[in-house]
Amino acid sequence: MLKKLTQTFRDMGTIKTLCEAAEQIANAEHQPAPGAEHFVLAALELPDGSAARVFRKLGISAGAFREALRDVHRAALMAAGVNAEDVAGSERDVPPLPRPSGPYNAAPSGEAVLNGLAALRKRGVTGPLIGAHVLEVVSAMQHGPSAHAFARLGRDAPTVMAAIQSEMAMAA
Amino acid sequence: MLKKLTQTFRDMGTIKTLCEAAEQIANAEHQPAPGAEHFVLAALELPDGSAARVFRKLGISAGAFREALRDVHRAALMAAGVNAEDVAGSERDVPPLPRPSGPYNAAPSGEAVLNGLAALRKRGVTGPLIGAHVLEVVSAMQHGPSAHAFARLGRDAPTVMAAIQSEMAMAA
Amino acid sequence: MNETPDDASETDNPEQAFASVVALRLMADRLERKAVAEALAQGWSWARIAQALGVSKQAAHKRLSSVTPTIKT
Amino acid sequence: MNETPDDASETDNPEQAFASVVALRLMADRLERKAVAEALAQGWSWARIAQALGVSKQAAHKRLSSVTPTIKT
Repeated sequence: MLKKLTQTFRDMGTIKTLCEAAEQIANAEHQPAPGAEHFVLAALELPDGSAARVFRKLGISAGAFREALRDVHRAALMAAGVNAEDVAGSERDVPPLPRPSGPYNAAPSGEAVLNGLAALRKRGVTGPLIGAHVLEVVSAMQHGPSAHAFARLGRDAPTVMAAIQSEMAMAA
Repeated sequence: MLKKLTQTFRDMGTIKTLCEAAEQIANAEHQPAPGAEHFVLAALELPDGSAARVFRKLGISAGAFREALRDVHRAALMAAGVNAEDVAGSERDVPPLPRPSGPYNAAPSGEAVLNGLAALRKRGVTGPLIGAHVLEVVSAMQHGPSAHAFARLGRDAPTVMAAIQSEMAMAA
Repeated sequence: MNETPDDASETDNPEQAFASVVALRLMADRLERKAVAEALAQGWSWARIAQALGVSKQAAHKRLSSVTPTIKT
Repeated sequence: MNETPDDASETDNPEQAFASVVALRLMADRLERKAVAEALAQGWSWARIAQALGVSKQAAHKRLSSVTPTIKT
């Protein structure tokens, strides 16, 4: 019981770090609430280092993933018929969002990440919450910016999942 | 008292006709809630004929105003960098909105029209509610699609207001 | 006292910029209904549609459940 | 089992179409904040900003009141 409680407390600290980082990353992209892709970038910064190791296994960097997310956004605008100049212009000199206040608010895909992390425990995953868990939950999402960014970087879902499983096996 | 009540009842019928027409017109443009511009188009169909007479004085038709609204939308997209082909494509084969149900719901600019009509009574305007009143309220709005559509048709706000006042004087 | 919407560069003309914002949102709403019709025709579930739109399944269903699948001709 | 987003025409590819919808909305949000900053710099009231955006003054203020006027350089 004490062990479970300690576990929960340790996870709470990790979750808090993760959520706050995801929010900051989303805000920097002018999105008020973090989505799954911002949780991926936040997971890469967690001190346990497991998400960063998965990315190294995949041969991609956090910066490349971040840039791929931007490219996905730009490509989606251009597919809708917006010319490149106006796409670029829309990203320049955007007034920053206010510092978050009030209750924590994730975008629906971000909420899905948090629910997915809670579900890992129910599926019997033990040990502390680590960044690779976040990648595991997000890589199971078929749609959304993260799937597009991985695809854009030439890493399909099975490849990403294999790298995550390999890291998990090493950690266990 | 009876007269005032009759007046209110008669207005209620006009308001109902106006609101339902505005909603249908908005829905046909794939907008769930009618804005001020849809109330203008609805006013032109009211049986009192006053709004239609204002448009004749201005030398414009309901069809021309409707087309000007579409042109305003298209020009705004093109100003944002969307190419003409994708602008046109976005209007084709859009699945229709469902038949409205539940409480009546106007867009904020449509609500402003309804509030403006109520305010006319407070300002001492008597007689039945007529289509020209709708034009009067909307033409006082500096911004929004209606102002842009009138400008696009080469009718500036003072010109529109003068035509409305002239119709009002004839009706009084 | 209306300003004409087309008389200045986009960045300096809030009138034009606001009109573009409104128009982009309407365009997005229309494309969304078209995409849902096509997705349903291809057998997508509402859970997939919601995930692709980054909204909750409830929100997607509430806003878009009136859309029927595109009929292929 | 992800489909690649760019492998079919826009109309037949819901994946791409949904991504465009999401991107257009984000673009609109960004342009909106830029336009508000410029409008405030030009002395627009919140009532005018709300009218130009077709939203209520309360909604405009709630969503956008953190924007400060563009500083002219």
